[in-house]
Amino acid sequence: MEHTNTPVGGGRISRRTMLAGSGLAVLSAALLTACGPGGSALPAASSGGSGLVAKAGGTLRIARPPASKAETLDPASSLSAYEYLGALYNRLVRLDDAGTVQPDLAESWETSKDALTWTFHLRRGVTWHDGKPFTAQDVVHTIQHMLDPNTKSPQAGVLAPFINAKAATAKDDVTLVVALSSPNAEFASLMTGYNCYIIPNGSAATIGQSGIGTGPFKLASFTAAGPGKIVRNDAYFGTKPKLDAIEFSSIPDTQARVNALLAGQVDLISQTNLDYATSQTVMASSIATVSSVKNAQWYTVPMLNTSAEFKDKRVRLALAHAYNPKDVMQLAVHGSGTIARNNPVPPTEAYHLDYGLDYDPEKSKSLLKQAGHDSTALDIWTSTYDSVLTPLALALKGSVEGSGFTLNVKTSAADSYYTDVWMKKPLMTSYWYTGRPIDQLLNQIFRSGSSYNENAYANPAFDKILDTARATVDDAKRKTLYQDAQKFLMDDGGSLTPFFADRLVGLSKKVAGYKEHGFEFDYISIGLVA
Amino acid sequence: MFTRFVAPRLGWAIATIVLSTVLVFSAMQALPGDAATQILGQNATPEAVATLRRQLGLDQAPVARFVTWLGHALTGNFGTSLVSGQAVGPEVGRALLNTSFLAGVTILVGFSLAMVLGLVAGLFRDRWPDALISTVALVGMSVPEFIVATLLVLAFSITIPLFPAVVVAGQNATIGQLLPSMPLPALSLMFVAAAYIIRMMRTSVIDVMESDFVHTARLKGITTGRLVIRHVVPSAVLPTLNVVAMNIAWLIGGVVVVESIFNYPGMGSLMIRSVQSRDLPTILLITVIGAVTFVACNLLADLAATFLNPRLRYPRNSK
Amino acid sequence: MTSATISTETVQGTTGMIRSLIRVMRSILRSKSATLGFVLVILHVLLAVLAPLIAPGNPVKNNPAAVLQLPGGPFPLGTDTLGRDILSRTLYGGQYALAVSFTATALAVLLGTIIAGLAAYYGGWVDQLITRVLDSILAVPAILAMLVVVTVFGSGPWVIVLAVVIVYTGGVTRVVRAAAMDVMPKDFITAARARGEGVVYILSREVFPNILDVVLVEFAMRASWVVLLVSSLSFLGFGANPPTPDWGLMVAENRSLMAVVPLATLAPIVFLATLIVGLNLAADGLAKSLGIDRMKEILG
Amino acid sequence: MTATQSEHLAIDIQNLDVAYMAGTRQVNVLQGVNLALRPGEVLGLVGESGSGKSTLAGILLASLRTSSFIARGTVHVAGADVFKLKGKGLRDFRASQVALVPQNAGAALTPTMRIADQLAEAFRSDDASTATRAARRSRAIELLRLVRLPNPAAALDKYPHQFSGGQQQRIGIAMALAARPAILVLDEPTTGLDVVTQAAILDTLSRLHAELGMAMVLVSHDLGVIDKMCTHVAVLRQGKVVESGPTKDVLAHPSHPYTRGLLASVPRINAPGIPPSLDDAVIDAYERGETLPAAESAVYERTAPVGTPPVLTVRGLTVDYNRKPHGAPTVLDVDLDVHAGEIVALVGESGSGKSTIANVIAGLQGTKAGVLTLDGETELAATVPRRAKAVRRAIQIIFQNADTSLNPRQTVRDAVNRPLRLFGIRGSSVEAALADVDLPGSFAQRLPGQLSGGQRQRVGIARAVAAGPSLVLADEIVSALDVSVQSSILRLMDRLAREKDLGFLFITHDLAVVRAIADRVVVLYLGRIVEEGTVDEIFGSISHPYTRLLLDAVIELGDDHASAPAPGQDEVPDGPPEQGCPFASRCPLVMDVCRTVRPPVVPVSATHSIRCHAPLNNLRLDLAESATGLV
Repeated sequence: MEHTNTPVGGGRISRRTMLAGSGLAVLSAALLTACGPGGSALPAASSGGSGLVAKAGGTLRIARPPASKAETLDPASSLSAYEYLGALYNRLVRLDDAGTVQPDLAESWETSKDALTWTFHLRRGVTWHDGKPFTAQDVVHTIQHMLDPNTKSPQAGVLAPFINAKAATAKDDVTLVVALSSPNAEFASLMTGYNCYIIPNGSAATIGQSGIGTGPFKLASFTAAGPGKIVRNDAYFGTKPKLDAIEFSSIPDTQARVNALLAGQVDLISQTNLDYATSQTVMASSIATVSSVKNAQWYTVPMLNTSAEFKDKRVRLALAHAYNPKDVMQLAVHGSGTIARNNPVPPTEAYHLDYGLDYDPEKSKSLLKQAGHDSTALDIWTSTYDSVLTPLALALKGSVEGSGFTLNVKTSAADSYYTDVWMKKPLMTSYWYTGRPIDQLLNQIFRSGSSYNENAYANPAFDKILDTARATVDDAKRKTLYQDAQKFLMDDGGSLTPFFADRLVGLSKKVAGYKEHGFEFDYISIGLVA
Repeated sequence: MFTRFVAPRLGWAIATIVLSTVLVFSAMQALPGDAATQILGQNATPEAVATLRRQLGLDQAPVARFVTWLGHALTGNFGTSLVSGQAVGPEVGRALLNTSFLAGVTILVGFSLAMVLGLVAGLFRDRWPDALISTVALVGMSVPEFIVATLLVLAFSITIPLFPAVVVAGQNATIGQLLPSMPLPALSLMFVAAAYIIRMMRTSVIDVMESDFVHTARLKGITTGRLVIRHVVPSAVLPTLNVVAMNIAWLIGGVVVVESIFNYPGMGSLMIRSVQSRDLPTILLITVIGAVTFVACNLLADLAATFLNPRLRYPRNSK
Repeated sequence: MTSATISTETVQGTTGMIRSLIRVMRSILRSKSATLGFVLVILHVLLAVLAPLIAPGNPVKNNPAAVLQLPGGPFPLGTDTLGRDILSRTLYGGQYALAVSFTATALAVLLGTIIAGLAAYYGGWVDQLITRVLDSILAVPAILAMLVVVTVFGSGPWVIVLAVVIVYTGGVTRVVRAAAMDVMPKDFITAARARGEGVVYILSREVFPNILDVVLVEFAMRASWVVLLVSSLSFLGFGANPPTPDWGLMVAENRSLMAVVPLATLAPIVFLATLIVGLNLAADGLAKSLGIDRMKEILG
Repeated sequence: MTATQSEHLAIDIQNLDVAYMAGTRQVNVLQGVNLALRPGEVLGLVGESGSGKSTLAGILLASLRTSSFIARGTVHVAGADVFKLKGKGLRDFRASQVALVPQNAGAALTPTMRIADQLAEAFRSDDASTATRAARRSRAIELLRLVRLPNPAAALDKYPHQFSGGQQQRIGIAMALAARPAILVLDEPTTGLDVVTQAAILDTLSRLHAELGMAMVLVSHDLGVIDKMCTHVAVLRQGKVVESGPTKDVLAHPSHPYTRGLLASVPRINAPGIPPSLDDAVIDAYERGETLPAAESAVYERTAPVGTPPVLTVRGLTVDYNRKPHGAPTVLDVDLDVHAGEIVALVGESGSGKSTIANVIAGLQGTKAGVLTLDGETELAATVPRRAKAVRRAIQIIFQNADTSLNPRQTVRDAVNRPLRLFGIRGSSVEAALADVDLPGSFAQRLPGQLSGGQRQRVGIARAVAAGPSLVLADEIVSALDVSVQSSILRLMDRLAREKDLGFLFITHDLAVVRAIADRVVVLYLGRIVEEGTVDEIFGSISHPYTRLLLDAVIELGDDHASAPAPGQDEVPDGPPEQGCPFASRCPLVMDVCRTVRPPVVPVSATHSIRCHAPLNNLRLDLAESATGLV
């Protein structure tokens, strides 16, 4: 299975099910559950994973979803092997689960008043896996590599507007200075992206295979779309990981991954949001369980603003008011999530604004009337790409009945969904991982002309707010600006987001200390139960 | 022998293979998007696509591309994967090897068993052994593979953990690594394929049992054992060979369902991945292999029939 | 020959066909297994057609208030994850599978029969050519062909029909051609040729009536495969669009809800299985009562 | 008769009923059959198809068609009550006491086993003389020599299909003899073989009987064969033995009208004319104890038309299938005339190319050279599509096998009506056409399956005649029919020829039939004409050696059965020689010139010509015999 889109880059980790594969899921899951006790209680696990403490040592086996034959260990690449990155490399800074920026290779950083010049003070005594010392030059090289057009890094799109290849300079071995071409007070947070892992100076050409980083694990073996292994890095500067090693195997078919877990062949299924029913199956088993990552999945229904159907703001708003989110969330994910009120920023996010467009059939009807339709019939596209997309579409279809809207569900092959439907069909279901820095979220997905702008939303006024926000160094002021942006976006009918869903992760009962949020996976504390 | 059987058919065989690749190639041209768009995905800005297309040589005319491909293919060079940028030969070779291994086990164990069952069913026509075997065959024909495979996983790797549920070792797994996880996929394939072999064997056994020469032989007062082994089986096996051949072709040509259920690194999985990434060179090579197998299996079936059937082996010294 | 004669011939041709059909039907009733098979199939057809009358509820109506209900009360078989009545969906479920499968099979068999007839009639290089082209289609792994067709044209009933026709016509042609080849040398064909009859007359009046039995068996047999295939496809996300009630789709939708509402998966499976077994039995019995060797049919 | 007596009887069958159940009704295949046969005697079972004679033969090996069963009576063979035998007892009985020579050895020999193995299987396990492999081999060779199979040693390692029909039959006989059975059962052993081969095989059989002296049961529909081979005969009709006794008595003084009818209906080569056909009504009446006068009792002698115009003239016809790159043409330089109302017989063994010629005339087979002219004016285009409707109408075909000549899915009406409509024939109707062939109009509604063989053949004729042709190609149209039906069809042919001035090209291998119906005869060998003349001339005293061979090979009721072809003469070469006389390889009078030079056409009379190098005198019957010692 290839990533037809740059999944992680889009924050959408490809879980394409193959033509035959996808379906196969079918019975197995069914029958598997049949054998277990079952029951429809929601997963009890919290984002803290099983409360147990991990023992030192042991090897964890992780099953990975379909990967491209062309996948690489180069963090900047759109085809980077996501699971390896956090274990092999470090970034300058990382995000904690509250969405605030934390030190990593940079111990501290500051920005000038005009938010144009950033200075990072780097950690001392850090060595690469090959023993060489870590210096500011490495970071300079990394940034140049990231911005190099040939790298085709998704992060380049995020950074390019305000930074160029020459922007970063090493003041000394432990001091990095970045001069932005336009002010950005959120620069630090934008360096938390998982494409921003730091690679050794001059390694651009080789990093894809060598995987030499500063991280808690060293590369033992790696095959694209195949099995691989990493072992503990005893020279790691931070807390040493519990595990001796992690073995990765690539299992394209979702159901096969689940089977592997249930058969005790793997300990954890990464990047796989189990659908409600499968989670039931897993929980029914004696050796595996389910852990849920709160609000990790952002389910959204892009309305192509450039399309005849949605070029009128009132129609977009009408649709946003036409459905009952409670019903939709209940039907689509059995209530395991948080109603979003069409706000693309999750409530757990520090910059979240408690505002939204709520269910209001009358308002919807009148808006539609003003737009000049008594009723309108639309096709809503979906796919087996993600297990929630189709239920979501069906739930919406049902929920808008009686309003002015009639939705006809159309399915597309999973493999061509993000090439033939996404950004092409007026109305479709889509999803992202949450955990992006607010600035990246709003710029990447809603700014005019961004390559991820799936609503084709374009409003200079909105872009203006974002620019001002970036230029605003005062945190409090900046926060209100980003919140204004959210409100503006919603009132402009820029986003249709019914709910954020918890990600249901299947893992073995032998696993302890599992923690995950956004794009952050805790490789340090995860281990096997004593 | 060669001139009379192989040579003339070989020409047709090659024609058939080339024709099939033409069909697939032209069909692929109709696919929405191409390797470039698939690789770039959401980064597929027009410029990016254009550059990548040029890099991949996708900008030339289809016909030209096919001709060049054919030219190289004939010299054994099947090009490089549009996705991984590596020669497709080795990768497909691996997949073929793994698939053949699975197929081999299935054929050796399953098909021979099926023939015996078919023989028994035919000999005990319309009595309980026949009823039993035929029913099994009927079920085998009526139940989709994925149900069979899923049931097996449920039973023998999850409820009773006897065998692995999936193959965790990847493409380059050694036979040693594959062997432990072989039983379940092989069983699933046997169940489906055996059904037809059983039925074919049964039918032809019944035919032969009703033939004059079996009647005459019986009237010679020979024992049933000898009757079956010397007089019935040799003639009964002949038509069955074709069904066997078809099934072998099917086993090699990509048993997608079973392979994906067990995450088996074979042709089927590779095929799907390649179609989805529009990796034309890989697809074409897979097609070639599929076609070659199909043609070769039928050819071999004919030859085997020839070998087993004196009528063809020793043509009457006349027209 | 003049169009007038052609038309009268075809008329006569059909009367001949009808006569043979009656004969066939008689012979079927003589065979237990065939009768059982046909009863199953007819039953399924009736259920599918009468679903609107007998189904207790609306098969596509979501009901957030009654999600995943266990059997009982207004929902004899319970409800699915969107609160839809499983019994209603199952009863409606045959419509898509039956309609698509039978259209596809009919087309494949019709096309195959005509091609086969022409191949057998003209023989020589025409026959060679047809055989070769079909062989090359057969030589492409069926699943690959399917994949490509479905990826090219997307989902939807007609795409499935097309895919099936592409994948199965070759096989049908092989079989029917073999049967036609047996008839061609018969003296009554020679007589017709010597009279200077045209291809239309010879095929429609002399050949087809005599291979009708083979064609019928072929139809029943392929149908069983096609139903299987079509259901698998729509359960893989091609073919039926949700919320269309369709067995394959239902299995896909409710695959892992066994623990919660087992019947949501079991009911469609049982319906599907009985239909396929029915078709298989019908084909078997038909073949037996017509004295056709069904396995050899598969070979062609 | 008591069990003790049955001890020293080879076969002792007492009031035997064999039946099968049709629903709840019991249908008797055999009824009240009583037969006894002493060791060394030869019993002939004669009867027409469906008379139960083959069932009876099977009984002797304790073999019944599944679904049929012994309803009454006992069967003792070689002292054993065969239907009491089970398992090993039955196997030993079959392995030692009684052996069967099946009708079609081609199908009866296992295709996948070498001759040696099949023979070895048949040896008795208790027989010390075949204990060792070497011994078995030599015994096998001995057997094959016994049945006069050429080159026995080599034959052992061959497979059945590598032999000609006649040779396969010989092997079948050898296999039956392998166990030195007390009783040999032969089921139509020579049906489907050419006359010459048949004669040779029968000759071998009677020699074998003389040497080994086992009891034999010979099933045949051919009274000539019975007369030649059997000491005793039993005549079967509808499952009953209507008459039995010593062959000479029964054939000389038949007491039952069926036997009489049967004997009367056999055409003879030494007596011209169409014999009366057997009238079932008379026999059924006799069975009921009444008497009816036979419809036709006299032999009918046909007279050839004189001075009628030619409907077909063939000149220099040559056909080459190009099977072999440089083989001689299948048909070479054939000239042929058929006049209105004339019946011309084209005679030859299988492979003589007679059907090829018919196909060419019908436009179904291309030619290499030659001119075909219809009604003396229109030259025939090579193939049907290029022939005018009128031409296609003028030439019609009647086929040998009535079963395949009619479309089983079409009613008689459809079949007969088609030519009427296609050729737009006015003033005729299906009923009229059926009336022409003595079938009631009511038959129009029937499907072929609902007709008897004879009736089907009549419909076939009706379909041909309905088109109002001037020439009819009749390909072996009576050879598949029972002799009783034969003559009625022959009479029909004659009547149509006279009333409708139809020219018939009558293709056949059966000389007796030729004698009965033909006006002129063309003898064909390997696609070359060897002799032609009026029927009397062909059957007269001067003949081509090949014609002579055919005539001698015919086994005629009541002749001395002395002559038989010399060993090897029954083997037809695979194809015509590149040069010289096609018959050279088998000709008793062969000279060196025959192998190199094409024989000249020697006119014997204005109408009679022979193609042979030998001087006419050597071809005269009396001289020829002394010269060649064919006796």
